[in-house]
Amino acid sequence: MTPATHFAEREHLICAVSRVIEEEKSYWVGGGGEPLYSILLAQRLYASGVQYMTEDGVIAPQSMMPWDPLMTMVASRAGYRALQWGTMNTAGNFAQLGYVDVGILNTLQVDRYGNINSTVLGEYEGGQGRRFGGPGGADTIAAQCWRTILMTDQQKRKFPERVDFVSSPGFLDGPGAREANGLPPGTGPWRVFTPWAMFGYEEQSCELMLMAISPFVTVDMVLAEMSFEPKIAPTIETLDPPMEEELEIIRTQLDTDGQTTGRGQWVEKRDGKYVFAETQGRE
Amino acid sequence: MTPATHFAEREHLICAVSRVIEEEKSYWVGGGGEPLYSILLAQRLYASGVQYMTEDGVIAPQSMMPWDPLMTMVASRAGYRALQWGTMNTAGNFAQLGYVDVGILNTLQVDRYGNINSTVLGEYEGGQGRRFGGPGGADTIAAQCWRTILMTDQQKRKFPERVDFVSSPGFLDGPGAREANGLPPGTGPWRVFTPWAMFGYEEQSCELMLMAISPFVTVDMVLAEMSFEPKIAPTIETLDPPMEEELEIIRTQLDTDGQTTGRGQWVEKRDGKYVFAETQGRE
Amino acid sequence: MEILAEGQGAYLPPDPDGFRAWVRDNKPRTLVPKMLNEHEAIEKFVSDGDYVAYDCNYFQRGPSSLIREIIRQQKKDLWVCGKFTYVALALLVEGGCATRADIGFVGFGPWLSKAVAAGRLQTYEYSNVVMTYRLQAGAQGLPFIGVRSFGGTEGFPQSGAKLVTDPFSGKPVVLLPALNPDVSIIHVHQADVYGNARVFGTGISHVDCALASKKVIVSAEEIIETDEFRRDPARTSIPHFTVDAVVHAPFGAYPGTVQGRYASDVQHVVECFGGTMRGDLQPYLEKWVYSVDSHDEMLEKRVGWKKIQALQRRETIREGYSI
Amino acid sequence: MEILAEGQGAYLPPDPDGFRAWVRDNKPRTLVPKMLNEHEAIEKFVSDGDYVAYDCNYFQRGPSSLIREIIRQQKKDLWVCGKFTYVALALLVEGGCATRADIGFVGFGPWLSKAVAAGRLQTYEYSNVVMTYRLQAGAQGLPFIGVRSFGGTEGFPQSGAKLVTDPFSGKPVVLLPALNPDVSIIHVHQADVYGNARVFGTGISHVDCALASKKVIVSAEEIIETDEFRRDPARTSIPHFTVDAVVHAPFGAYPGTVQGRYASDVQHVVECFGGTMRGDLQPYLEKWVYSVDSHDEMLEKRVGWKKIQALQRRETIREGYSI
Repeated sequence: MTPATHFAEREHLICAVSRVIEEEKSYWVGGGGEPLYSILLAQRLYASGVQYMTEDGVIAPQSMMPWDPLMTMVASRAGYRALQWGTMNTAGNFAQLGYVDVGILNTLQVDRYGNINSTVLGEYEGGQGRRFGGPGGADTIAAQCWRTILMTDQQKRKFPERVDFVSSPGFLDGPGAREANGLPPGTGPWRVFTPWAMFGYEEQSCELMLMAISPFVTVDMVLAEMSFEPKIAPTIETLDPPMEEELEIIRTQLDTDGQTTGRGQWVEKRDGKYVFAETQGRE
Repeated sequence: MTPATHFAEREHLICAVSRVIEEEKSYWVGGGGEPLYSILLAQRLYASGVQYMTEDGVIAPQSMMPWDPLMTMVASRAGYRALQWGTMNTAGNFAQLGYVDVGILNTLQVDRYGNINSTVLGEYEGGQGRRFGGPGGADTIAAQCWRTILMTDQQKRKFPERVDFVSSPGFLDGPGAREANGLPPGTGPWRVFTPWAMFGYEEQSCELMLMAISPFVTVDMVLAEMSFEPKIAPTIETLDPPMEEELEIIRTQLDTDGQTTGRGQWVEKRDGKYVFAETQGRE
Repeated sequence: MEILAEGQGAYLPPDPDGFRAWVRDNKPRTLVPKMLNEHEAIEKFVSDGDYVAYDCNYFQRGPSSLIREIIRQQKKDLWVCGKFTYVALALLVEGGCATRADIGFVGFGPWLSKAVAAGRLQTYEYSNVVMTYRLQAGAQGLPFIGVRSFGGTEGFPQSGAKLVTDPFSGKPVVLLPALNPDVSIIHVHQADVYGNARVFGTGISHVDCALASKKVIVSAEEIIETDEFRRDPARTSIPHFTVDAVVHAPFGAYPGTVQGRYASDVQHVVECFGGTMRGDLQPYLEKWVYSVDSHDEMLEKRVGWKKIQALQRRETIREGYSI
Repeated sequence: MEILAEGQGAYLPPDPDGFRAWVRDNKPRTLVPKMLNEHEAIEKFVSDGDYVAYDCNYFQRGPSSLIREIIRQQKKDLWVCGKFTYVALALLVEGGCATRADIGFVGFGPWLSKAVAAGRLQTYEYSNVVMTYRLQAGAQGLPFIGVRSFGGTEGFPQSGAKLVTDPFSGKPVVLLPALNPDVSIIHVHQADVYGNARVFGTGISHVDCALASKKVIVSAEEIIETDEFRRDPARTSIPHFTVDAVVHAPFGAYPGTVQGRYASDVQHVVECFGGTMRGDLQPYLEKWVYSVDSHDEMLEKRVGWKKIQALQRRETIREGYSI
């Protein structure tokens, strides 16, 4: 495969997540956007047999491409040639039974313990915060899938010390808190991906840990875009840039008009280095 | 319709029950035998639109006639042209929601409070009693249908003061006991039919009450075949004998070889009175 | 079975006995014709103050024509089951109909922040599956059901859930109160005049909605013979006796899609979604709801035959969406 | 949430966390071929001491060939989920395989009284729906589920149920322990080699059995292509990842019926049922189980082509039993 020389940081994000998707694991993904694009990309390049389900009880579909931004859940092209169709409780039950290995989610905010906010920025009480749509399926995904992968932007306000509202559980207050609140043991946050970095969690403390950065940023740049200091892995890896073959699929099949991936900054290879681009957008 | 002059007492039983079946009520019946024959007979003569369900989640079938004794539940002829097919929990849920007005059941024993035994004759503890198959669906029917109709034989051992084992609930120990044990209020035993008599329950005491007798027995004969003295209604009605039109249906469509209805005693009209017959069996 | 923690949010109290009594007294068991037009159905079966559930949403096989009719009739003080919904709640709030919502997922945007800040909308916090579990318990006639999620979230204190000690294992487990909405509205592919109904493809909680609700309005793309149901009884999603009204509503999910029948209207979706993001839905409501008398008039005057044909043409998949 | 009363019967303790760990470690998520013959499937996936569930029964779309194979392999000390069953438990007890049963409904007769009196069979008392509710809870990964029946019976003290105070209403309600069998065996109309399976018509608890059980063996009248499932995903009863072994077993429910495929063998049913009523099933087991090596040999030597044809001929209804 050929490393790309001009791409959106959100394209890079999708590519990075697609490479940690494993054929032999099962996934629960949202009905559209980056989490879905990541697994669809993985299916096409890295894990052709990988199976995913969506919140409306679509089990292992062969979605019809190209993807249409309005082709969300409960739509024929999204559920096409699935192995089974059910309802939301079909999905919920499989996750609760332990059949779903990995959930992939977007989030508004994520904190030191991997807690997820999709409800409010600012104060919930009093009603003066900026309200969002609520956890949706994320609470179940975050509670019951064995692992969760979060996707978000690398911005200070997205990484607060404590999220403004725990809509869906990370490690809550730390070790043991999930189990004390009735959640199944052995589950929890696994990775957080941003366009700039990949985080994991330190096993003992359950705290967010920087593991890798993108080739167009430094560790300091990443840390500057967080409101707390995460743990740092002994070795910080550098993520591969997107490959041309990946971008081709994203641009022709997944996000054909760039509605999702076109936003944010673009990156280019200049003088042998990946740097933020002067030209934004697809050629 | 023409009153019959020679019939089995069990045929009479089925006819008597069929006449209390109401078109606008819903029923849960066992998959074969007298309870089912009663509603099938009612469908053909008295309540053509009446709908019933069976334990395997068959909702409102148009069963294919003639009935075959092996055509029990989970068989194509029994579930033919139903409005819905589900599972046992489909049936259980509808009953638990209050959608099923009347359950019709056979029982091994019934006592003063309408409790039902289908588990053991004799002592349960120690394992020396004579064991039967257990409640099956009867526990749910007896607990959750608004009313239940029991069918049994008029025999002393079938009407003990207290059943040897409460497999399915009647009024348990009397007023309030069902509710105290988590059963829905406003439900409970409604009628007991034997070939000889029809019983109801006295509302205040929840005790079995003799309401009507068959034209070929006396009240004393009925009481002699009970191990306890039931309440007696102020007026004891006499049940109509079977009609020829009813017997025709039973014999040609429901129990064609007399396997169920042929047992027991036969009755004939002699000198203007219904008496036990000298000739047993169909001509 | 110790209660370890409990939410303080208001919730429709589970009352399985009351629900049973309602069913006993109000639901005919036999095949009774129930065809009404959308106006009659909403007028008769949606009351001010009702707890309302709908399945899917305004863009995805939802009862969109009935939602518009609720707004047109200016129903008041509705409490909305906000599972897997999106702009429908926005429309109901901005139309002055909804004042409370149990939130699984609802469309966000300035309309929501403004409505909450102004006290026009009171929210209680759950999640989508937590809400569909509550409906399942309601559809089984149970007072509650357990769930292995939701504990430890900050939605929990704003809900009706309780964290208790499982009396079998001694471990903590969350209990959810069953939900029996006053009314649910469900859009289906096919129904007969008695209310037997079929949904093809996936859904969110349509069967449980019908079983759990005191009043049920079904809108259907097609009205078919009862005998059609008898030919394939496993395909009956909702049995007649749970249903109170059947509305024949071709394109009833418009501007949303109905799988195997028609695609969603992208232009309309953008217009509607844009209103929620601008926090100004009145022009949308004026154009699509208030200024037309009915769904049929809206289709004729605002959508037109050409677009209807185009939406049907765009939906090209049939597998799994018929018998 | 006070415990008002609790049964004293032994029961398989609910362990949702243990079940999840089993699923994590033992159930492949991808399409893995799982075809085994009946001997291999039972040898590999039924162990002495297992809690065994089957759906339907020996006369009604049950996994009759697999039940006979369990007896042929002389599995020991099985604990049987006795919901909606009949002679199958009798055969398993008289074959020396089953020593415990949770009773919903089982075939009665002298064999049962004798086995209980002699201590060869220990029974615990439930009802059919109470057992299918227990399986539903197991199939949802929950530790328990409520039910509005069973309280006040004399089965209750012989069970694992508890009567508790509903923390929402303050009223008493029965809680049932979830049931996650070690193994379930299910006979279906169609399966693919990976375990995706379809049952047509009604059933008792086949889907919940598959989801609730640690090990699942499916026997199928027909093996079909996976793409057939993809053409009508709503018809998939059981998804592949819950299944451990697929056995191709035409006439696998014999002597019982499979709806839309073949009728039950009346003569055989009478012979088998007669054995239970006489309390002597050894001649039956000798003829139909021990003296043949396999289901195929039984069909060939004991049933014969002429009868097989006749049983197919007698089943004339097709509506609802195919796609």
